[in-house]
Amino acid sequence: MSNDKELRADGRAYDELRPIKIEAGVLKRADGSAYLEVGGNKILASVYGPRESYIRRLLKPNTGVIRVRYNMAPFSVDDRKRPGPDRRSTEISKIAADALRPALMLESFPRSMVDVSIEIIEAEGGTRCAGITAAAVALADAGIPMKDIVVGCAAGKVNDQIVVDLSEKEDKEGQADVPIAIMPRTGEITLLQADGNLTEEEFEEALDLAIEGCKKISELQHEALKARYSSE
Amino acid sequence: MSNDKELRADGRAYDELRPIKIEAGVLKRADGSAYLEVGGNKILASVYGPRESYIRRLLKPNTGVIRVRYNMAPFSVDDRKRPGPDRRSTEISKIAADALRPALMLESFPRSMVDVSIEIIEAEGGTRCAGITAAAVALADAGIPMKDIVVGCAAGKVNDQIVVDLSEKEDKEGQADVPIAIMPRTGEITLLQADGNLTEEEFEEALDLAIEGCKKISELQHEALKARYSSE
Amino acid sequence: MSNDKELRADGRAYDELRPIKIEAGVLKRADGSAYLEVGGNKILASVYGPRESYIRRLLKPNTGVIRVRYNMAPFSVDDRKRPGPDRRSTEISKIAADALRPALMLESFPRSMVDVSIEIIEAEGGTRCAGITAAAVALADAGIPMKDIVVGCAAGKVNDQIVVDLSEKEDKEGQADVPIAIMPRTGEITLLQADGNLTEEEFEEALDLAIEGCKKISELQHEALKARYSSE
Amino acid sequence: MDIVPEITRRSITRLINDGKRSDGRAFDERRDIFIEPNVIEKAEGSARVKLGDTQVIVGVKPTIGEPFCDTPNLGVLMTNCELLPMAAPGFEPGPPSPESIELARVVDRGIRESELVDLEKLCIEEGKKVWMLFIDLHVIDYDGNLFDASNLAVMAALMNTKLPVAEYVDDEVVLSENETMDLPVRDKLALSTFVKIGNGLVLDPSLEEEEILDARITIGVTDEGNHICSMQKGGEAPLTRDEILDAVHMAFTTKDDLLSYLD
Amino acid sequence: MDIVPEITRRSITRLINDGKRSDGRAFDERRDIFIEPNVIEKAEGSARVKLGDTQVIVGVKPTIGEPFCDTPNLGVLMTNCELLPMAAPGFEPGPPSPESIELARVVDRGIRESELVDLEKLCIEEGKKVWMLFIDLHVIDYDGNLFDASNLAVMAALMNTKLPVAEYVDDEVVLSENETMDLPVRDKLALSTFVKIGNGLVLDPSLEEEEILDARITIGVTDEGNHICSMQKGGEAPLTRDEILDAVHMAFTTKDDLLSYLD
Amino acid sequence: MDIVPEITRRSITRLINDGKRSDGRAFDERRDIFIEPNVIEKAEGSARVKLGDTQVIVGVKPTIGEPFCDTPNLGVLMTNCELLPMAAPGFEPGPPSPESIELARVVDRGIRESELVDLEKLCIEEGKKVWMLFIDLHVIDYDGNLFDASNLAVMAALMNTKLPVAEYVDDEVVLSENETMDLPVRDKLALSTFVKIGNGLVLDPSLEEEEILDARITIGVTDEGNHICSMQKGGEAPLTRDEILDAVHMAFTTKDDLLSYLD
Repeated sequence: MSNDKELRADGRAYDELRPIKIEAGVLKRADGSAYLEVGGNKILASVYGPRESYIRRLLKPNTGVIRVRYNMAPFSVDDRKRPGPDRRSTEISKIAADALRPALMLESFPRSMVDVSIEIIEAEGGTRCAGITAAAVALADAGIPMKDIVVGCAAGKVNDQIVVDLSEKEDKEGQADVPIAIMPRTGEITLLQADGNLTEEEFEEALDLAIEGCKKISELQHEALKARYSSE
Repeated sequence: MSNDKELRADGRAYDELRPIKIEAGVLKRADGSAYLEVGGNKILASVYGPRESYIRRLLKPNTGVIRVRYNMAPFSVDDRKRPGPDRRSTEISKIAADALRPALMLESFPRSMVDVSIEIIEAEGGTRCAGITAAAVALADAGIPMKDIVVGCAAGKVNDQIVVDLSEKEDKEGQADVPIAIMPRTGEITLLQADGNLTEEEFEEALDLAIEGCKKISELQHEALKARYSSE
Repeated sequence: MSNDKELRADGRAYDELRPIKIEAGVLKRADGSAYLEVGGNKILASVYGPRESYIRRLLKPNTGVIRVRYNMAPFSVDDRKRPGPDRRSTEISKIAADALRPALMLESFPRSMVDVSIEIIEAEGGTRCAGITAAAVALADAGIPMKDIVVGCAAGKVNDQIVVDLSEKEDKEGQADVPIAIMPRTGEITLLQADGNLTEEEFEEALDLAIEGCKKISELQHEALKARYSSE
Repeated sequence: MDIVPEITRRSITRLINDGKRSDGRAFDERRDIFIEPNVIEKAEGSARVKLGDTQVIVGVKPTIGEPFCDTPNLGVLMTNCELLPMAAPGFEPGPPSPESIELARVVDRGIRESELVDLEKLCIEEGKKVWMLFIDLHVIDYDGNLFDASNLAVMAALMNTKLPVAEYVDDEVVLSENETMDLPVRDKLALSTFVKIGNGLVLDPSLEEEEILDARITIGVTDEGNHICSMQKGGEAPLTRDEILDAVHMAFTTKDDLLSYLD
Repeated sequence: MDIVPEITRRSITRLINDGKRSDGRAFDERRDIFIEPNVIEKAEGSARVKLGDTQVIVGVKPTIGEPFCDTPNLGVLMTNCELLPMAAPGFEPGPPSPESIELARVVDRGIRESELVDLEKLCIEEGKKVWMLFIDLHVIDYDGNLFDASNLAVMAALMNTKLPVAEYVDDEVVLSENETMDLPVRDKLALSTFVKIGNGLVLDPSLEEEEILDARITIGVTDEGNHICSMQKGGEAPLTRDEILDAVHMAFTTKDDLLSYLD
Repeated sequence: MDIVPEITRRSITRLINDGKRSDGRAFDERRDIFIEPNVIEKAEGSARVKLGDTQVIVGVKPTIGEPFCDTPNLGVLMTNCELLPMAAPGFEPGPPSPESIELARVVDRGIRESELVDLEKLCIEEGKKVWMLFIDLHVIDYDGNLFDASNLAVMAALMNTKLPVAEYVDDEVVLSENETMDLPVRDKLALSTFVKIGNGLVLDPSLEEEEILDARITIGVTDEGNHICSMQKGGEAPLTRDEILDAVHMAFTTKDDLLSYLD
């Protein structure tokens, strides 16, 4: 079925990712940081911690916790976005924390907090997956103990075709979007959403395509971290 | 003077209450709860506590405290109400706490809090009195030690007549409204407001009529609690 | 250069202050207070402390801290101002605290707070300087240990002339405004802002004129405090 | 609020049970009243009131807006209250406390229910434009009984409020530059607050009395109308029917004296 | 949320690993469902739903507004959710929590992506006026699985929603006083939530199960369309590809039974 | 902010009293400056600035709105600043802190008082429609001296801002789809921040220096105008008259070098 797929509006094949660039260690103050570009997206991620927090009710006696703040810059989209959290960013912050958490080994840091910021400097479709991908690199850059480096990618349906890594235009005009994140070593899924219109079979196809996309991006994460270590 | 009073717009006599239905123990999670319908009002009340609270400044070293939250559902009124507290509900929450407090025996619960919620699911005039009535049943259902079960009812002036338990229409078109709450055993008054236009004599008449109304409703509270205990 | 200056729109000479009235100890509850009128400005200042505060993160282990709240009454300006802090008042509160702090000797009050309120009852140009002047009197009235009584005054450029203590009209139509505060004993400057358009020479002239203005107002502060002590 | 030593509570209560108040006043006697009208030049109406050492400033600012759908020919009054941090050690900056909201709403209900302002005369063009008045209550020194002090200040401010004469011409409101009209105030409201301490009901509680009150009752009575138009009970203790009727009666008998300060 | 004794966690997990649930249900079995439509007379649409002891009330209120620039011929739906303090000991009053926002957005996405409301029929005059519907979700008793309970209540409320017939005449909207139209609902959405505990994936988690969940997955499937239209994973543990596909399959097989409650 | 070991404070102060800075710079020497213009394709103007390791991104987004009543023929600038939690361990999410508001207002006053943007050219139709520009300052790495870094980024962003050509036709604004105009920037502002440590006044403080500053002074000087147009003192210590005049003088002498980075 996927043998005779057509090229997409931007010339990509159905299973072709947009160009990606990842750089680790781009900020001075943060304990860890990363910069990621994919298509027209420009994303910064930072990590502070594990550290104490004055928000005691968030802490846990037997493990460290992760807090994620996903935020879009006012100038990151066509119509200026009002600063501060909205309902969308609150939801994404919550599921991004769930997506990153399974890879972290925070048991040795009880009553401490790892603060992750995902800052969307410019948005062009797929910011939540790209943000999680960047945040995972920043977590590694910060030296947080992890069993894997989480990576995110979406697949979806555009013009009745299942394709990977939707652009902003494809996301807007397409029929479905399935953003996921995985732990690439085991292939286990840590983030999964879907919206649109998919048959059971189409969903399975999309899921597998997104997993493949994640695996490709995972390699770029590791290269960015290698470059960071070798530059030190 | 009250011998030749006319029937009201909805056919009630001057001293006739709207139909009332009270049920205790309607929620699973809450420590105590009650559901009340009077006229077109639909009201839920719940109680949690006595329990600890992280809002330390509200607690007292020598007694338990009560906190009341009166809230109207967005769909409870003709024009959708914006969610969250407004000035009116903040004031009613405050005076409802004052109205319920005198009956509570919280001396054995220092540094603890009793949380009462009054949720107006549908509003049709007289929600504060009905809410207090429901909350008192929920407090009893929660087993909070009380010397009496507070009960609320309003009287007012409509078409120059003093009448009990104003409907929404009477409240809007009427000349005065006097909502009260009492502890029925002693007849002492724990809530009193008035607005409108009353002579000294009319006020006295309204006060007495409201007290009579309270006493009738008090019986229904006790029946509801009896039904609750026997069903257990 | 300043010998042949013209009289200003309100008839004042370039170095002439508006009429000022200062009174210390005007409120009962506050630990210290002052009332100040200058031109059409009417300003109240109050002081509470040094005292404990539940906002622990503001306190310091080795010294007392000062917190200032500058606020304009809704009715203090031509178009009603919405109650509550805005960006302008937040900034003025911050720099007013910096302006008053150097004179305070709070080392003997660790982990305590001095709360200063500057309430603009009516505004007619130069409220930040006048507010600081009033607050310093209130601090003295409260008996806070101080090495000096801070005093504020502005100078500016109007019709190409450097003048002292701009009125509201001059501030609006003028070319520059330089509000300052000093510790009069040493002449050191604790507040300095500027906006408008000044050459290096004009700035120096304005600075010196504002310093002179401060010194004149300083005398009135001392008189107000003397009157307060003698009345006790 | 503040914690009062038990000994103060006892001594004040004992005095009241003996028919005396700690400051020597009779049960139905108010503290000294001082009213300074027109204190804010930039406000269209204003007053400062001292009731004992309690001080309140009120400013009235008008604006032009659209009437509510269900009252197209009536002007609008909005009452707002700030318990300034300067007024008492326990008043914190921030969003209005329940106490501040209750105060504003009780004062507001008094004005509204007494219909003392003729809102029809604040209509500029029916269904289009009306005067909207912001009544801002600024509490600067809290020494007890904010209700009565605030109401007095609002009365005084409304009585000296002047609005520019407004005309509706070609779908726009034109304001006269020199002609003004007095705010149409056609009645006055006397607000009287009593607290119950021990066996006594005392008028115009001082701070000391408020800090130990069992119950509080505030009663609004109109001057011309001679009617009760608002009432509010507060405090954690109940009141008997007869205590309430006594308070109501005292509100009527002390009304004229109170309102004489507004002449 | 609440802390669950380790012993409860172990016993529930052991049961599930043995193919059993603590309340005796099959893995793909829901709790009792009770739907009461039209519970709020003042709302244009409403329903109360009990799913086990979880209770949700939904009210639908319409208003007339301007369409968004990019969809000038479509009505607007807005979904809001209140996790009322009465519903659970840990629900605090205040601004909506992330949990409450997630719930509202997942329910909202289901309605929106399934296109079950024909938004074109909510257009009164293209580019000028459209119906805007507030769908308010009131959670009153939280005993597990708010997603499915809320979606059911929204479905039931939308299906009984009636709007006044609206006409656009001379730049104004005129509402008929007696004629109404049914909300154009052209499909239904089945929302199915599973949690993973131990080795098992169970449908419609009870509170007890939710409190110890490793991972959660919610799947929205349309009735007519027979399509997946929304999905949301939650929880701090991952899911395998096969677990997800199993859950999706169960969402399809249990759909008809769930939606039969809406007939 | 952070607490600095007393020993660091002493050693930095001792160095400065000896005429040296810990990073070897001269007292009137800035750190390395790097400006990357046009970093955000979706913004009409943008720049990223590194000043030492301090990093700021600025984006300019225009919208069309109504002018203020008292300036019917002038466009509007609005400056907003976010001290992002990523920029420093002490920056918390939430409403803007006083520090963030001060930064935004000082930068804003510089632009406004220097009149470097010709606001009249942002008028589309007098009294009806004007361009409103949001200038959003995003602080992503805080290593000292946010004032000067932010101002540089704003200058660079304004200088590359392009607006669509706008016409006012039949009561509506029509935007050209391909024609743009440069934002009318007619001057440049050099903002110079000094801190006093010990006996010295040093330009462009590093984080280390800011953490132990006694007093801070920021001075804005226009390029063409060669005028002082803004000034802001900070910090808990006073400055003498002569220190201020020295700082002002240094602001003039170092201006050209600073502004050369904008060419």
